[in-house]
Amino acid sequence: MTTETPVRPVGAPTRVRRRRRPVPDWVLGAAGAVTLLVVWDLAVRTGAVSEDSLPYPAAMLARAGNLLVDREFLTQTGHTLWAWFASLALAGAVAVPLGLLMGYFATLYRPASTVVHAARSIPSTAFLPVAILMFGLGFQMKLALAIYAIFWPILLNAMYGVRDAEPQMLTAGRSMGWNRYRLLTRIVLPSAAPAIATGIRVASSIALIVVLSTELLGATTGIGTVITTYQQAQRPDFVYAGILLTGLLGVVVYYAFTFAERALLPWANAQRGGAR
Amino acid sequence: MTATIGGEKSMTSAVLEVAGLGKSYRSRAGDVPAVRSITFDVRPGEFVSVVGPSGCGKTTLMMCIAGLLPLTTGAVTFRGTPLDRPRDGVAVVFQDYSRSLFPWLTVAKNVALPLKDRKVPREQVRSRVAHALEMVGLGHAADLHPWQLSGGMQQRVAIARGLVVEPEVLIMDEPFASVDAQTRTSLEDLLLRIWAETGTTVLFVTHDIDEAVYLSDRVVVLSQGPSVVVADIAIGLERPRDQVATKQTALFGELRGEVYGLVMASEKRTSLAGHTDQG
Amino acid sequence: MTATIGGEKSMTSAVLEVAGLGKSYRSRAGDVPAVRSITFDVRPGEFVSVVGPSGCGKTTLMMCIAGLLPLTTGAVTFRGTPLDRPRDGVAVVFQDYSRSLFPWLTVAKNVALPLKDRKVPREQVRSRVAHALEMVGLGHAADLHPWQLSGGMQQRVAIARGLVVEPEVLIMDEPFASVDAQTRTSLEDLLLRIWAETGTTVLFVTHDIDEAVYLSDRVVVLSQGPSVVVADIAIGLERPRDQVATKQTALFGELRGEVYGLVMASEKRTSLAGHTDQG
Amino acid sequence: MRRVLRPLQWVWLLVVVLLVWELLTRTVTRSLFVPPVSEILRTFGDSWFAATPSTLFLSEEFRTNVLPSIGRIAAGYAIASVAGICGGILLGVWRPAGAFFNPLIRLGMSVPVTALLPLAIVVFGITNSMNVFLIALGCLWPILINAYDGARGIDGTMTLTARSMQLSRRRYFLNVLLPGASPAIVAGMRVSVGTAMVLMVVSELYAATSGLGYYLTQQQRLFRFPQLWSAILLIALIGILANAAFAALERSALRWHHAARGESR
Amino acid sequence: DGGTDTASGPATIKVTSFGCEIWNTWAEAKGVFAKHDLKVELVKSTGGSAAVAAVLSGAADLGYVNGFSAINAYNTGFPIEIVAGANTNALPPAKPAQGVFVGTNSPLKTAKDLAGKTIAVNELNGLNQIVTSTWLKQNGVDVSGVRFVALPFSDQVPALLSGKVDAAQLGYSLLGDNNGKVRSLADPFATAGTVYIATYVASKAFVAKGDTASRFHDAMVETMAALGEPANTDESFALLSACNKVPADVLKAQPQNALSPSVDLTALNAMADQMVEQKILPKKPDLDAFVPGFARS
Ligand SMILES: Nc1ncnc2c1ncn2[C@@H]1O[C@H](COP(=O)(O)OP(=O)(O)OP(=O)(O)O)[C@@H](O)[C@H]1O
Ligand SMILES: Nc1ncnc2c1ncn2[C@@H]1O[C@H](COP(=O)(O)OP(=O)(O)OP(=O)(O)O)[C@@H](O)[C@H]1O
Ligand SMILES: O=C([O-])O
Ligand SMILES: [Mg+2]
Ligand SMILES: [Mg+2]
Repeated sequence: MTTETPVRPVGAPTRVRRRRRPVPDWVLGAAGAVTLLVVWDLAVRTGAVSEDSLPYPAAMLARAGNLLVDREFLTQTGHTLWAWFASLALAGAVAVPLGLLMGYFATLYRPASTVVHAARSIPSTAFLPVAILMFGLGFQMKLALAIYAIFWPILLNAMYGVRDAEPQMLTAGRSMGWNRYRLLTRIVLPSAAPAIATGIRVASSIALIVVLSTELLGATTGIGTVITTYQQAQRPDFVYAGILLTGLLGVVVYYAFTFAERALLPWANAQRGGAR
Repeated sequence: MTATIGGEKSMTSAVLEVAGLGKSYRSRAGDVPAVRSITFDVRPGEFVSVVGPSGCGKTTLMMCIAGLLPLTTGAVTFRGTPLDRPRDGVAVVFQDYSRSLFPWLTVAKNVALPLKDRKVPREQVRSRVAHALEMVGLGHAADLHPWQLSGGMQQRVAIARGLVVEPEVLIMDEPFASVDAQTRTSLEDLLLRIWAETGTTVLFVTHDIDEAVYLSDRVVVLSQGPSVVVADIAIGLERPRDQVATKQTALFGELRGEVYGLVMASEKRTSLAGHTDQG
Repeated sequence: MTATIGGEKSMTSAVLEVAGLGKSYRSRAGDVPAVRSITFDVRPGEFVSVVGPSGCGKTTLMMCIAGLLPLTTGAVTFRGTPLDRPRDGVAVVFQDYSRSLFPWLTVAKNVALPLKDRKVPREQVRSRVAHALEMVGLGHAADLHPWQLSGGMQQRVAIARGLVVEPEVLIMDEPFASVDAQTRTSLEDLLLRIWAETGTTVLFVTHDIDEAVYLSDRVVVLSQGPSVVVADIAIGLERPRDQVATKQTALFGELRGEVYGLVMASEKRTSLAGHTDQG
Repeated sequence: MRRVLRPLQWVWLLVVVLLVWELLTRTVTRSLFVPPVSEILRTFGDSWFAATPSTLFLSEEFRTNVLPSIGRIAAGYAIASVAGICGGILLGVWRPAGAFFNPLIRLGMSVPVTALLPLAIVVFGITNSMNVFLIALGCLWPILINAYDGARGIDGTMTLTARSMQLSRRRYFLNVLLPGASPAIVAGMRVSVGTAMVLMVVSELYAATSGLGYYLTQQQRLFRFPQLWSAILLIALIGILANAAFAALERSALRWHHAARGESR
Repeated sequence: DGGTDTASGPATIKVTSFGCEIWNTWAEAKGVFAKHDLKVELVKSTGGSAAVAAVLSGAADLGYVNGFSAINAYNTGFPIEIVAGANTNALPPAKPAQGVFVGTNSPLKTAKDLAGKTIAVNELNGLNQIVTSTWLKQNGVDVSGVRFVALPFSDQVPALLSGKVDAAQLGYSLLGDNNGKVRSLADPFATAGTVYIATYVASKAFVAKGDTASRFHDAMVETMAALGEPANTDESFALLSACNKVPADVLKAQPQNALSPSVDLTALNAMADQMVEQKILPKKPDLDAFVPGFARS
């Protein structure tokens, strides 16, 4: 290391320098997307896949445009997002403080991790049949399954985040005469924050996928139901337009979280995260 | 050149007295002694270095002196009162800057931390932080985060955090071990300048014998662990010191050789024999 | 004491010739020159150190010489042939042992790695690895993993890995910067011993002027980056050298002062002025 | 005494939770949908096990529904692992390819695999391949992304070291890239164990004639709640076993990683 | 929740729905519900067991449930009653509304050809599987060798056309525009006697409380009678078309199931017998308490 050469954040990719000026990433990415569409088009055109099951990409894109200005579709998107947001908020509000407690108090950590690992081993979908019977096909059922699916990752990340707090920092805090409460709020919480954020980011993707899956498998509102409706109407162009838009929604959510994390927790990149 | 073997006790005007300090760690296998019995004292405004073989208990000793670890035997007194928990007049700077600064706080906020619970008026906090940063030459970096700084700059922030409470005693545990040789040279001179300016007492742990001799009024040499004091050597080099001129003097060479010999002798195995720590 | 400013070219028996080496990095803002024009050569069996201000391009220079980076201008020749890619007779030891050893391989396997694609018979691989480990005093640690070793031991493994290919030139980029002062002293002496035993040519980058003077036959001083050679200083200290005796000689002090002066002068800003990197 | 108490430290809360469940379902809230634990356990024994040594004490139900599910998970997971590891490392070290596929991968991960059930049925029919495909597709993304990050995160000094040693491509892949990326890869594979379980169930809810998901649906249609819960319990046990096996594998295979990071466990 | 007779205004009840049931559309548009002092709120549900759950959990007052699921739930011990019948199978001489479909060019011709084949149904052990199994048995086919596969109705024809299943049992109305690509081997419902394809169930508590349940039954009787009038056919299909967006003439061309608002206990018992025979029920339950007096025919 050099005297005053800035420290490279841990984990930042070290780029291999090349002689030629590289093609920008976004150009390559766009080329990738276009290539997929072309291959897809050819697959349908040559009859490799029947048009009844897979539409032409052009048709799908056109339908995606229609859906984006379709009031019904937007309303259902609202339902999906509301269930997603509510599950995230509720699970986060309970799992984060609980995880902090369980990580901070060694006596709680052991018995609680057994319960958590047992509970998280049950895929939330296994509860779908029971959940439908217990909560019906509406909002509650979606919420229950999504919360079940994301509660554990958030909890575990909060637990691990607390336990990964740097002992040297705690010593530094103690040298300034801080008590347990101050150590918790001033050191443990901020050092766990990146891990918690990772947990919530991961959970946000899981929640969206679970909500959409319950909609596809039975729930009565949301984007998923629009897709099943078009499925029943034998309109694969709309079906795949819907799938494309849900995928894009997921991408948007992912980047929104990544962006928020960078803005709110700028040190997370410099520090080793607690992601698992 | 005066060397008092065993570190005999002298004046009563000591700011810090370490008397028969012993420390064992508890482990499954039983108690493991890290420090056997250490006695020495530090007079106000003195710059004292502690050197000794690797693993001999220097860090343990510093933690005990700072009130961060309970002693097994003996006592540490700070201006006459026992030091059994962290005290206001004592500040600590740790070796690993990347682990002792808080990455979520700016440089200025890191430095302001020790003032937080002391009811210092906000305006005064600001000026003291600014002054501490000025002293270490980081006035311009107040609003950056630690991870935006180089290693040397981060260690200077840690020093500023130690200075901001205007401590009577500044304890530094191998503060320059993780920075490169050139940066270390600058930090050494910076530290000497600040020490001269503030009149703070400094207790300094290092592996580097040149560094210990160059900086100190006295060098305390510890034995292989569980450690005792092997020698307490007064460093009669003139001040202000200079990286080239001081190190070219014959006295420097002699003192350096003496400490080197004591450390090597107290080290039963050389570090080349190598110990492994598995798992 | 002989100092030839500008590093003038001498005998043709050089094992390594660096002629007008220049290197610019491409970046978004345009080309950034790191090394302007460097000329020097290294004779067989010589121990040459390169020192210079931080960021002046020492690492860049070493990478170019090792054939790991393409040059922008100039040429490097190794025994008369251009060195434009890694060659068999040249081995490199990097500064950060924790990053250049593979933690998933045992010590022996780490050391054996460079022999792997060279069609060396298995029996010979085993004996050469054993010999290399013996040389660095780690014969007993063959089956341990790097993370079971202390820092100094890890760096010795890296040196053994450099030696196992029996290189004509061993390039070392600040190999001892990450180990503590005491371990460094031992490693320096170990390196000198091996160098004397094997007759390998060593090209050694360091920040530590004492180290450069203590180890070398010649010290090449670079200017602030984009760098040129400021001075090429012959180190006339007697061999074998000794950590205490050699460093107590007047010549050592003079040479040390001279190199120190050159480095400081070539450094436009002191390292305390500090630059920051945001984002 | 210590030896008895140590495991207790870990499990007492789980036992308390189950007891509370038992008490609540027996007294306060006799839910139609949630039977007492004791009843679930009794049904669990009856449903999955039999007194026939010739079938390894597994019931007919176990052999027709559980074994196929486990087979599908294993196959899907194996395919995802091989494709994800190779693909991820390739994309990680070959920057243009990484950039080329990046948007597609982001989109792919965000599409709920459930939505592709109809397409899978059309392509693969009502076959094991259909379930395996969906499981493999769902598990692919975490492994691929992690292998990609792992390969890109390999220390520059290691890469340079390898280059200076003139390692062959094959050796570079096997001795540097693969082990270097393995902590990240294993993290991805671990996440995928959960995903595989989720998709095993989902892909068997429709268009299957055997499997645990199929069994769950059947029991739901017939309002057989003890059976339904005993299937959920079995799925949980499979999940716990898979996770435990993984943790053990990780502990031995990645010992260097944890030790190098100075972790105690 | 729901089913409360407020002093002013009609009782609001929540009724589960699959989508657009022609009688709901008609009763709403023609004010039949209002006439019986009811305000109906439709709650979507996709399956029989879910509708039963909705009724039991109070998410709905009336569940639209196929007859077999209803019997099954009753047999499980759930406190439910059938308050109205809905559609029953179209028996000869009416045009068959259901079929066991194969591709137009399929070599399969008769029930016998289905031995050992794969047949798609919408749910396992559901109505369609039970009826199809009974039909296969009647034709001497060993049902244990037939593979039934649950597929959503929408996926059945694509699966059939791409050869992933050999046959699919569904209603003509669910074929979409694939009428020309498939042919029916037979209507398995034609020989099944009267089968309650759907019924409305309510919790015992709901039936016991006031007369809302019986008023709903009456509204169904009146509505279904009106729908039976040939004079109303055009109008009813126009209304349905507005709901499900399928052109009215397409709807009209599709064979329809019969409507039976009152429950024939004999037919219900015959259904239970089939379930016992197919080992879905261990033994036949006593169905007497299952249908309150006002709902019987
Ligand atoms: N990959 C790179 N891309 C762009 N610039 C670079 C790159 N590597 C180094 N540089 C720049 O080139 C100059 C020389 O860097 P180099 O690492 O060679 O210096 P150095 O003398 O080894 O420094 P130190 O003493 O700190 O090790 C520096 O200004 C550095 O910022
Ligand atoms: N928390 C602990 N529990 C048990 N033993 C410990 C603990 N901390 C340190 N030790 C042991 O106590 C002895 C002294 O350790 P200490 O870190 O104080 O030495 P040191 O002189 O600071 O070493 P170094 O020069 O490597 O910094 C060592 O043998 C060490 O293994
Ligand atoms: O096991 C999981 O819940 O991911
Ligand atoms: Mg220490
Ligand atoms: Mg360098």
